Amino acid sequence: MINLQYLMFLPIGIGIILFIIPESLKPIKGVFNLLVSGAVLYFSFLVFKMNSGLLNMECFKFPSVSKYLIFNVDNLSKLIALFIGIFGFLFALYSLSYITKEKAVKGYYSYYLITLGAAFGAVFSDNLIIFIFFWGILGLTLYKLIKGYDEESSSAAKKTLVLIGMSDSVLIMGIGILWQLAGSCNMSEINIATTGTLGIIAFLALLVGSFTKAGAMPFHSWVPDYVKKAPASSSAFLPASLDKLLGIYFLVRICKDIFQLTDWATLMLLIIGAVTIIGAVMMALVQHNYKKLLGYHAVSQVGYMITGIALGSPLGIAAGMFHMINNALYKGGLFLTAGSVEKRTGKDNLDELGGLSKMMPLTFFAALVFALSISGIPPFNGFFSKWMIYQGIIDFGNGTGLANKLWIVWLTLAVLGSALTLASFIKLIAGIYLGRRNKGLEKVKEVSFLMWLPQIIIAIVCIGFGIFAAKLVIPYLIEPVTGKLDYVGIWQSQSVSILILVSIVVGFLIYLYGNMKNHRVSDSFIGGEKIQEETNFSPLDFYQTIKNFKFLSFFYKKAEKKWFDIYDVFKSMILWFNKIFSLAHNGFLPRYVLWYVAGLLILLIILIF
Amino acid sequence: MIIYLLCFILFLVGLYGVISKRNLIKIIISIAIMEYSINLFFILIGYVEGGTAPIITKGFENAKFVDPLPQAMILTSIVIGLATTALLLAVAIRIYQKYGTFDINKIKDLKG
Amino acid sequence: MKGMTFIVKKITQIICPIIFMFGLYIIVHGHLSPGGGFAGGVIMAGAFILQILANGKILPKLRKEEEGLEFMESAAILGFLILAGLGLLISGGVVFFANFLDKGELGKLISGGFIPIENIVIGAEVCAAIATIFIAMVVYKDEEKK
Amino acid sequence: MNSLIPLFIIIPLGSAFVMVILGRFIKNFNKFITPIFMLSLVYLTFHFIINSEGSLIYLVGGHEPVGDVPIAIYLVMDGLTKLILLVISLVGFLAIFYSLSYTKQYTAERKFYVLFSLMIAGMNGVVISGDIFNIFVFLEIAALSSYALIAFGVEKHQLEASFKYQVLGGVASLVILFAIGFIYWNTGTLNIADISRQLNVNSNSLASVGVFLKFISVLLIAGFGLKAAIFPFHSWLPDAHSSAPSPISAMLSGVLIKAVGIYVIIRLFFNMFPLSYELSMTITVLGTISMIIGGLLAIGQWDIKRMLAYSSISQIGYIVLGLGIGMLVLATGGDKAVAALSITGGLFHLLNHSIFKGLLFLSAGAVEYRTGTRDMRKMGGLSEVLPITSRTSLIGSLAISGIPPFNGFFSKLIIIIAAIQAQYYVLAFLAVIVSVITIAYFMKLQKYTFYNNDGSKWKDKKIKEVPFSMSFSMILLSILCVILSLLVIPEVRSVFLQPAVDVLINATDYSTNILGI
Repeated sequence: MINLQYLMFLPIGIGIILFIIPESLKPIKGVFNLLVSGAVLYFSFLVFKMNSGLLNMECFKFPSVSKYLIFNVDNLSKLIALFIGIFGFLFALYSLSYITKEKAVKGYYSYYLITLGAAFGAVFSDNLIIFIFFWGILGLTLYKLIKGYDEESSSAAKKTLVLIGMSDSVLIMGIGILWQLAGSCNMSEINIATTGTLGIIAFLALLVGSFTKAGAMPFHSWVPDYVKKAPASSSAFLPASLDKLLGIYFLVRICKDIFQLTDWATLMLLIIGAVTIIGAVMMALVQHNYKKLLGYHAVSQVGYMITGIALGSPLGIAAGMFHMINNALYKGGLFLTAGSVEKRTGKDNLDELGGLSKMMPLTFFAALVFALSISGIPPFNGFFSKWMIYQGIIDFGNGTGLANKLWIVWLTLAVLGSALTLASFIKLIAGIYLGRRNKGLEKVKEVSFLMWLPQIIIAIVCIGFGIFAAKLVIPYLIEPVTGKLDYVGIWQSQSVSILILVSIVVGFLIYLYGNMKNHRVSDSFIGGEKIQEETNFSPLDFYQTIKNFKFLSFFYKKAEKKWFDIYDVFKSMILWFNKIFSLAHNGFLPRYVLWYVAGLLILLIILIF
Repeated sequence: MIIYLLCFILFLVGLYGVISKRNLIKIIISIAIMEYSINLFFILIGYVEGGTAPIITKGFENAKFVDPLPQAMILTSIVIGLATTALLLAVAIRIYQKYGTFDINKIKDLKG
Repeated sequence: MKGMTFIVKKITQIICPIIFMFGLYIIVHGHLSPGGGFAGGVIMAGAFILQILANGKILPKLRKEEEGLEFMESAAILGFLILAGLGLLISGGVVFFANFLDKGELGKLISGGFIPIENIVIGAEVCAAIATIFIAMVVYKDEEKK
Repeated sequence: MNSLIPLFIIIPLGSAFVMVILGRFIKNFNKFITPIFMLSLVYLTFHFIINSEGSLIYLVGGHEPVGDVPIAIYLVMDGLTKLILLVISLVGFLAIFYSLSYTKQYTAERKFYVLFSLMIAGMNGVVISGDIFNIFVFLEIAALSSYALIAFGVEKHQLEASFKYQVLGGVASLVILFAIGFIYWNTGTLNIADISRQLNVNSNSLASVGVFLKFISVLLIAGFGLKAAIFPFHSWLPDAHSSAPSPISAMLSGVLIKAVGIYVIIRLFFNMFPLSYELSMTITVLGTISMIIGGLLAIGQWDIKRMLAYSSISQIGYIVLGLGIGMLVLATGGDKAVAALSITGGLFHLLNHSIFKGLLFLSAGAVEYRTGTRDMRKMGGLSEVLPITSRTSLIGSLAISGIPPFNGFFSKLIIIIAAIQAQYYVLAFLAVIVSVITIAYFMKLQKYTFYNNDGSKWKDKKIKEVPFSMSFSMILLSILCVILSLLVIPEVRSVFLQPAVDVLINATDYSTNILGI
């Protein structure tokens, strides 16, 4: 019990105290941050070892508040909390040397710690009111972890908080309806069907909350904008890892505990999942800003998790959750590598980068591992979770509902999404690390120890999770939540890994053997001319054609006009209303008096006659 | 009854003035007219058929008095009206200084 | 601004004290007959205003006058509050606006407890207030000319 | 009888006139005395909140009722009164403390404090008086001083705004007076408790005929609705509140429209009139419309204070929505617990709104004080040069947008949940939409005022943080924004909010409590 309290209130308390320390003492704050997040990691291990059950916290002298302070420590929340602790620590380590720039966010470490505490609060709280309280604080810290130093970044911050705040408001409504329907607002006591108007509204409202946090379509549009301008550690910490963990955690709670999914709900979730996978990855393909590209991938991967959880079977949910953990790992890692690249080069456009692999070998290695993981290449972890999702979909096809009959559609789209992910990551890796070095990049060095260490740790975890998925990871982490899993297919990850390793070694030997013979090295013959800069094709140009493809270009043009951005759609609608009402207020006093009299008369007429 | 109606019509006259007149001073006068109509209304509701002024003097201790309360209220409301009108006029004069006109059509900088 | 003609000035000179006295009469008899502080105060202020209208305005003097009137007004209101507060004190700290004076005999000038005193205070206040408003507007108008 | 009750009127009224006399001779006397008396009012309010229970009555002049007829002027101190008094004195104190530096720009600085005290006296009078005509008189005192305060800078727009407000306010006052005349005509009394008894007990008299009641109610809604800036009577507010000096804007938006508008409406419609479904529905619908229209109008504004002013309309709509749903539930004989929840939400939001809207106006004033403009397009990057102002303003914005852990979140939560529990789902949905719009325009305010560029423009101009008295008020208000969220805890709520809610829930007990019959 006491561990749980430490977990929530220690970071929040220290975070508030850190406000007092002046900004000039940033390194000290960073060390504090690291110590606290280390302690939190320790406590999250302790909590992970705890027995499951509902805990009721005493709140000083207020018995009526204690009634609400119920914390649900079950396998799901323990799992999520453990990973929050891990990520909190790793990113704190990374921040230590990353957050020194001029444009660093004010109060970064305070908000970092408050985020950490609030995330634990949201994960463990059983009462929906307490949950929404912590959930909302996460939106606030998300807003404060980006600095509005120019037009674009302030717009991103604004957009983020508006969308998150929107989801919170809708969530409040959903919680209100749930309370009304179930007579209780403890998640562990609620279990209702998604039938009836109210039930459906409540279900949708809760979904909005979870989707916006996780960044699923159509509420995704804050993610790419946010990650483009935020410090990379903020992006890695919140949109890439914690928000995914929490959003999907809540989705699992919704689908598994709070509601019983009916056919249409499953179908809807699957459609959203598929659209998110494909739509976001298509957007990612044409990005030139690598942070924004990663942002769209952060959206795209949510689609897999939603698909997995929507299946409703233990296998599907396990797949969704495993993918969530994997995604948090490699996406967080990718943002860290992106941050490293940005810190060393100061550029965030793929066109201006290239050939960094020699100068930043460790970062390159980590980025490569993450890119292969996210693209679902065996034996990395991304492959295993995607494979589980495919298994789940195939298994799902045995059912009788409409969604079940369409299983082949979901499967195709999921596989297609995976292929497109690979395509766009080839672009990223090639654009940043391989290819010809652009001007002005000669003096780039590897990042400092504190920055590459977290990247490498995460990369090793990614590999480890991939290799030992079936043997260790799933049984210890996921199966306590979902129960024993039956796989439809067979995947021996260790033996496959060994095979792959052997093939890599053999390939390397062949490469060495080839290099041992002393070849004559000369420029390729191109008609006697010298190699020009222009003849060296950038890998990025291949992707231009996608944009011009006839069918797709229509969508891309619309996307550029922000037709698919729910934020901009509503913004223009509301501004239109605003214009009309503004015209009515023309400052002419007699008109105002007339309104007064007219209002009076209308009220009289309505009420009396 | 007819007198109440007349009183109400006076109120409407004032309201019409506020809505239709463009001159600040005329608007102020219209408000004053509305005020007087309300004052009149108060006096009327306090009236008792055949009543005398509500002043207790010798020999009139138990006479039939009109209701004194509305008169007290009227007195207060007249004072308030005085203050309102004075302030309105003061502001109107100042507006004239700044805008150079009494025309409400031209005094609409604040809008939207 | 110059004043009006000699005739007007002279008549004002004669009539003003009478108006002033009438105002006073109304104030003092406020508890016995229609009228009272407000009506009497307005009449008294009328006497002032008449003077200014007839004799013209000398701005510096008027400004001084305005300050004095402002003072008188506030003092009168304070007096009113103090009277009310005295009721509070005398009734043993319980009743605000307690009529603590002897109510006297019905119909006599000195009767009605502290009502006549309040009336006088109100009269002073209203007289000062209305004169202030008038002078303020006159001063405004002049400022505008400058 | 508690002899301290009239002090709420005596202290500000007396100080106002003492200031006129002594302020002339003693330099800075007004600046010195006003915060002190406001502080004493805060103390008195807390004294009553903590030490007294139920309704306290004070008969001015000590005239005991003759038979059943109350002849004295009643001053009533019950839960609702205490809550509003708390709002007035708290925000009033901080606003006046803020003014100490702010008013240095005016030549007639002394008179500012006099008018301010008069406004406080008027508002206290409205809240404390148990007599409908005295409510009118005090309302006029408060309104007149606010008219004068709006025009205090004697600038072009201030005068225009003041004039518009005066004309509309004058018409509304007359409508109120008209209604009071009708009430007196038909019930023969002005005491709210007595009127309530007449309307409830003598149910076959002319006074309780439906048409008559509705007529009076509509007049009163129109009259006090204008003071509270409910749609369609809101048109004066954006002009007046944006043009006034900033501490006055804070008082007007934060306190005045509640003390003389919302308070009177709820007092009359809960405690005086028998609750009826149609009227409750009317009030709720008006509240909802003004909530939406205010939000939609605010989002397009570029004048920082004008945006805040429109936001006040929207938030007033929220408050009215909460209270109106409570009224509806009570009128239809629904569950009292739901009505209590809804009214709690409304009153809680009222308290919160006064705090954060006061804070926001003060912050906007600080920005204007230093930069000399109110146009957001000319600002940007101010967080670099005005760190305190930018933080307090951010806290205010987050609080009003309903982001935890600030107070606005909880009141919004309670209102929405209450609307759902009362099964007004559409209203709950609209409240959600408006809360989204609220977030949107406050984020716009934050973006364009404090961020958006690196602030080098202001650094070149050597802009400094505002003086102590201004930043002190803002910091205190932003701390209150956090502390007030503790009111969601039932034990704390039972001290501050619950008495007020009880007064409104047990609507018909009011007259028996006051008259003792």
